[in-house]
Amino acid sequence: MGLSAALLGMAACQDAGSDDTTDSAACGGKIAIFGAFTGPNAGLVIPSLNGAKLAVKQFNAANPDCKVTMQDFDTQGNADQATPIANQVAQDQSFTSVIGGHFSGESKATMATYDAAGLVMVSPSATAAELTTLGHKNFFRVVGNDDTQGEAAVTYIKNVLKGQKVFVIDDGQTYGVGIIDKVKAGLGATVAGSDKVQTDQQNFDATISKIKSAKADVIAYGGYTNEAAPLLKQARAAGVTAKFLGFDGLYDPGFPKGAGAAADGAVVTCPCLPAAEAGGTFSADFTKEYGEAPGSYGAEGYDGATILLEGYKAGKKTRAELQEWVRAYDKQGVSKYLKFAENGDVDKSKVVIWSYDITGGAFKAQQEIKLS
Amino acid sequence: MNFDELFGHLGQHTVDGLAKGSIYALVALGYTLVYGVLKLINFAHSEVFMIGTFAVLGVWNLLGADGTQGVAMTLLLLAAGLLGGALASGATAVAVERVAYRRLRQLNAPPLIFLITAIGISMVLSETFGIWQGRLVVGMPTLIKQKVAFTIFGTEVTNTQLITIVAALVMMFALDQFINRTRYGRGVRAVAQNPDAAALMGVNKDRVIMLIFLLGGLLAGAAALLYSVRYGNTRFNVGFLLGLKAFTAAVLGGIGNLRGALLGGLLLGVVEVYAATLTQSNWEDVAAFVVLVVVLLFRPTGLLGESLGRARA
Amino acid sequence: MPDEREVLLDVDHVTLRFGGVVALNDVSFSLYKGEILGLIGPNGAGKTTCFNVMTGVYKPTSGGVLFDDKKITGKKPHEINRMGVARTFQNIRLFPEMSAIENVMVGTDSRHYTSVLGALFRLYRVKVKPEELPRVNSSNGLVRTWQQVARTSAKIFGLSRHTLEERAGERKSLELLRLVGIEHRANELARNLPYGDQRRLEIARALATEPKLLCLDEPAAGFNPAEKEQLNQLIRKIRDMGYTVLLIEHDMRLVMGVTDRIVVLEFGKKIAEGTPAEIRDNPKVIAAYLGESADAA
Amino acid sequence: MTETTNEGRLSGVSNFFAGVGNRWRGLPKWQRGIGFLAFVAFLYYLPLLGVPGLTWLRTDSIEGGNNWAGVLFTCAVYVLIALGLNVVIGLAGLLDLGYVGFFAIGAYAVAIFGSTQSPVVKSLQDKFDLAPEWAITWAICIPIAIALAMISGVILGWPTLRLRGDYLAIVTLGFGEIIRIVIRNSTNWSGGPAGIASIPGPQGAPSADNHIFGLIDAKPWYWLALSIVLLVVFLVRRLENSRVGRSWLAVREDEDAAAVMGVNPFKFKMWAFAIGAALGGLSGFLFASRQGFIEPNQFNANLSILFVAMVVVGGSGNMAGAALGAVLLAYLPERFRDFSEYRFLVFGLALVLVMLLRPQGLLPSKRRARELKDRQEEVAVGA
Repeated sequence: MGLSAALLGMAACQDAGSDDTTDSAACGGKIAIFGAFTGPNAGLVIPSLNGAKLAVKQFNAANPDCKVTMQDFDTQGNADQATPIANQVAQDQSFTSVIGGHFSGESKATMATYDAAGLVMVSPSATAAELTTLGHKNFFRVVGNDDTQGEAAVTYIKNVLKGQKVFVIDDGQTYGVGIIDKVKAGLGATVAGSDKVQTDQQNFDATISKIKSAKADVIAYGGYTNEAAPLLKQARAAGVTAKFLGFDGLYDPGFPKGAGAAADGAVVTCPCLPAAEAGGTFSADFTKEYGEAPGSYGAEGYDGATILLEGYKAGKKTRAELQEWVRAYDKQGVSKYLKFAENGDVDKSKVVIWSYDITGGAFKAQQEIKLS
Repeated sequence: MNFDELFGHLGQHTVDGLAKGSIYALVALGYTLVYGVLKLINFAHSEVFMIGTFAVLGVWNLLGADGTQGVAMTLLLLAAGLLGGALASGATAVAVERVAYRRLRQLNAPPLIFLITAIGISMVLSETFGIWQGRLVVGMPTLIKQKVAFTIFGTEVTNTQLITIVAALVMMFALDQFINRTRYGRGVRAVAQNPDAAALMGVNKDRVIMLIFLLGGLLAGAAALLYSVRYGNTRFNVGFLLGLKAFTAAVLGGIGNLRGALLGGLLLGVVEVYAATLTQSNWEDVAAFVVLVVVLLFRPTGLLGESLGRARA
Repeated sequence: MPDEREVLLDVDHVTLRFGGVVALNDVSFSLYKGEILGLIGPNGAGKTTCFNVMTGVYKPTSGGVLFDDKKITGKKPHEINRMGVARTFQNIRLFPEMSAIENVMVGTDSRHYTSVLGALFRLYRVKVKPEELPRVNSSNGLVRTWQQVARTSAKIFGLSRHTLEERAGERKSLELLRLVGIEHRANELARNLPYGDQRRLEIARALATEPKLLCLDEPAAGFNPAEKEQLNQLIRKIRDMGYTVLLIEHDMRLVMGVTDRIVVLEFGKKIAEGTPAEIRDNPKVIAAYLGESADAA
Repeated sequence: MTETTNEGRLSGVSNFFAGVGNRWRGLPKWQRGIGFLAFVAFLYYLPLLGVPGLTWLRTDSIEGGNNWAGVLFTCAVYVLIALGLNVVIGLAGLLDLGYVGFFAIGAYAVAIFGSTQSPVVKSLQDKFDLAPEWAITWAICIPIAIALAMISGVILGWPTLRLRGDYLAIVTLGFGEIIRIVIRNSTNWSGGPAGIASIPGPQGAPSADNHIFGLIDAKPWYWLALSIVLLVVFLVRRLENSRVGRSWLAVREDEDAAAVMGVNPFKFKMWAFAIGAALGGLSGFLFASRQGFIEPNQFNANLSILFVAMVVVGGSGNMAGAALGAVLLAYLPERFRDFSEYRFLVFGLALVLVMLLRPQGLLPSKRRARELKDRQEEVAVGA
């Protein structure tokens, strides 16, 4: 939906840089959450939104005297559409914290704006390693970044898949390139070949030929469903039997659906916790609330919201106070132990990465990958 | 630049390219037919193709295709898919002509207006499917298990590739014969050459225009079937890139020229596969457009020159 | 006698083939400064093709055309125009959506220097004579003040070349419209002009490019006798103004009446050349025209 | 039946416009001048819009915050684009479907040379041992952006302007895609798919200390863009009413006849292309400076098509029309954000309806409108 991006993209703004006018008497506040709640990759993000909503609902039920509201903003995962939202939220002083972005591009595009407005960002799923190196002090994420996921993938390929000849493919986008570069570096000489596909590509003959020529036994793919599903399907049809490893971008019910039987046996890694492993009653609550198990980043969305909610509970009201609160947070969450490093990344020792395999068109948690 | 890979399996890449190009060629025919007669780029044709793929999918789902059926059932599914796809695409193409273009033709609007209208129609169609079918890739049942049909000089030609190329050639030949040998075809050529004179000679221009939209749509439907068999996926915006390439192919071969569309489509497919092999797959579009520019520099009206009227040449 | 005069245009053994068809076959003739030369021949004899070769639309297969002792074959149409060749079209080709005066101004523009930068920034200033300064004549005080400012600034800084050229072009265009007799229609769109006026406008537009040679392609087509007489006068007037005229025309009375010499083409070949009186009695010409009229009958 | 009534209504609207237009032209020059100044003043006032009855124009979707000035900025940038494309399509009659390429070049010019995070600036810092805050100043990036866009316009135009209209369309479309893909695929100078952040504005790299051209308040940005638009309107008007404008029209109407009358068609087409490219580059430059972050996905082929639609819907050949088209196509989707998922369906439908009911565009240029009318008459006579 480039056109939509184009149309909506360039707007941004504020009217008056008025002072912080939050009512100092009442406890509570307003959270903005933004991400790709519609669009092709919404399947990856909706669980996180639902997780956050669940947290807010539970919080408000438990604390009737400390009302927190959360408003969601759809970006379709598009940097262009995230900026105008950032501008509105930044100048609406009733918003005192932000959950998001869910993708790396939209996070990168809006970071400076939120930073200028002093708003803290807690991201449940933006994983590009670069995000925490840009010098913005307001950005925190409750997931491991692509570097850690890349490392985990390398470990997994070496130890579990026992890949000797690995063929790496990315989709030429920020996310895919970042993670594949890390995998390539980690694997070194076992990388037998590589290719870059592009968004909306339909025919993968050339890529498949390259895979065949490389006699690969493992394919690692960094990217999203729209290209991965047809690629895998065509590769299997062409008789490629190499094991297929994807990353959290493919941890989306649409992927096995799009690839059909070809997806069976494919593995994806994700710095997100399987529902059953989540701490407390989260998984059960989530299932009760939405009628399905929390998919990708459900627990992370819940955690992100919880960090902020506890801040409100502790009487933090201004943007600055909440930012400090998040920086100092140090507590067990449902997805992992939550404590942030100086740059806003979750403490590396606390990062949790799991592998999931696809059988019969559904994801099944396989094992936790320990970072070596 | 991976020359070893390219020349090591040159035959393989060429066959891949030809199979890819066959689908471009079939879609390109739709552009070329309309352009040849109306001098109009029918930008909505990509959506005609897209609707064909969804029709094929719908028909298969209706008949319960799951990839495990026997030979007879497979043939039936293919036939039903062809029928469904061609009918849906043909009907869409004709409807687009009726709704969007006829009135503009009556107003004798300049070409730019047609272009914007076509873009609007194209948006309406693809957005409708985006809302209805979701924006994620939709898998289709695998009808024909891909197998190596035969091997020549170490080049493996798979059954689906063979079907695609042969079917495309057959349809191309049939269309060529239709345009050049039949009474209807004569009408098309007459209108293409000189619409006013043709009208004076008693050719019903509106009928002819309807006919070419229908023909283009039918071929797009056939392309949709081949696409579905070979790739087994579709999406609401599947037509955009493919349509763009098909149009490029039509211009490359000489727009308005049926054989040009074939040549352009095949050439484009091969160029893309070669380029993707030599470098990486995300350069193939650049290669396609660069070839287009270079060809137009030396042959400003495409490889075979334009003219539906003189398709015989 | 003709040899003493200066040759303006020299068509030298020009041959033009389209595929297998020979449109012009070894045609040669010369045109002298200040004369009116008629180019006649039956339909399809190659007259307009000959024009097209002279104005750069076609490139001859062999042979060449010299204009003012310079080779013009192979040059682009606009370059040939700048060298001093202007023409009208048999099937009128005005710019239909531009007004009459704008059409003529496109012609005057070919002698102007202002281009994009000049029009945009107008930095190239030219001193102007006092009588050419902008006038102060409005009764409205506000406008008057503005006019005064404009006049003072023109006095001090001069006017831009763009402005001067626009004015000169406008003035000259009006003069030419007056010459051809359609001054009163200056602001009408070309496409709305009556047929005869469109033909006249074409002549004005061609003259606006300040040609040394004016080529008229059947300017009298579709005219009634009175209009033809006017045209006759106009062509003479144009010649008297110092232009050389090459005239393609079907109407024998007009051609015989107005031209100094005539060249006759048939089937792409020159079959005769001479004064109107000589041509009238030339048996080949008579045969060609009789043949044609016999066909036509 | 409904169709006729719609048509009737629309032609009523157009009669209204025509009436207003005629009356306007009938006014004395000085009154028109004052009217124009008042309109300009209103445009400058627009971001503060609070007049009761007009506030529904604003696009505030949440309480307390708004992006009204931001939307206005978008509109202004789109108007700039439409003005540039109008020179190419409306005046010179060249169908350019790759205009986004120039937009991208302008945007990337300021990103690549002006951002401290761009690979090019970084390597320059390394090479010449400069401070990590060093980058080329915003103001110097302006001529760089315009010049780069213009040069690429000439490079594209040189071989392709000899082609006929429809071929030009596909070649330019390809050009736009090539620019985007090359930027996306090359990481060593363009930042690749990750894009480039920290693009400077008039006050330097984006930071919370930029009080005028900051990240949040868009009003100064809008005023800047509006001023540039007015300047461009003034300059393009100068071109229109000069030898150049006449030559463009002549070439558009009858290229061969124009050539025989001494107009060098190639030269003037090239100028149209270069001017269009320069304006595209300038608007891309503004867009990127305001945005602070750009990535290649923002510059895909759909955008080019949207640009052409702006010009054609508004009225090709007429600056006011093209500007109106740009404002509408930038503003309406923002105003009706609530349609969300259906927005582009509605947008497509609107495009089709406008074209079917009012093919000459909303504010047609006088010339174009007459041409269309006459053609209709021709058909009526022929039938």
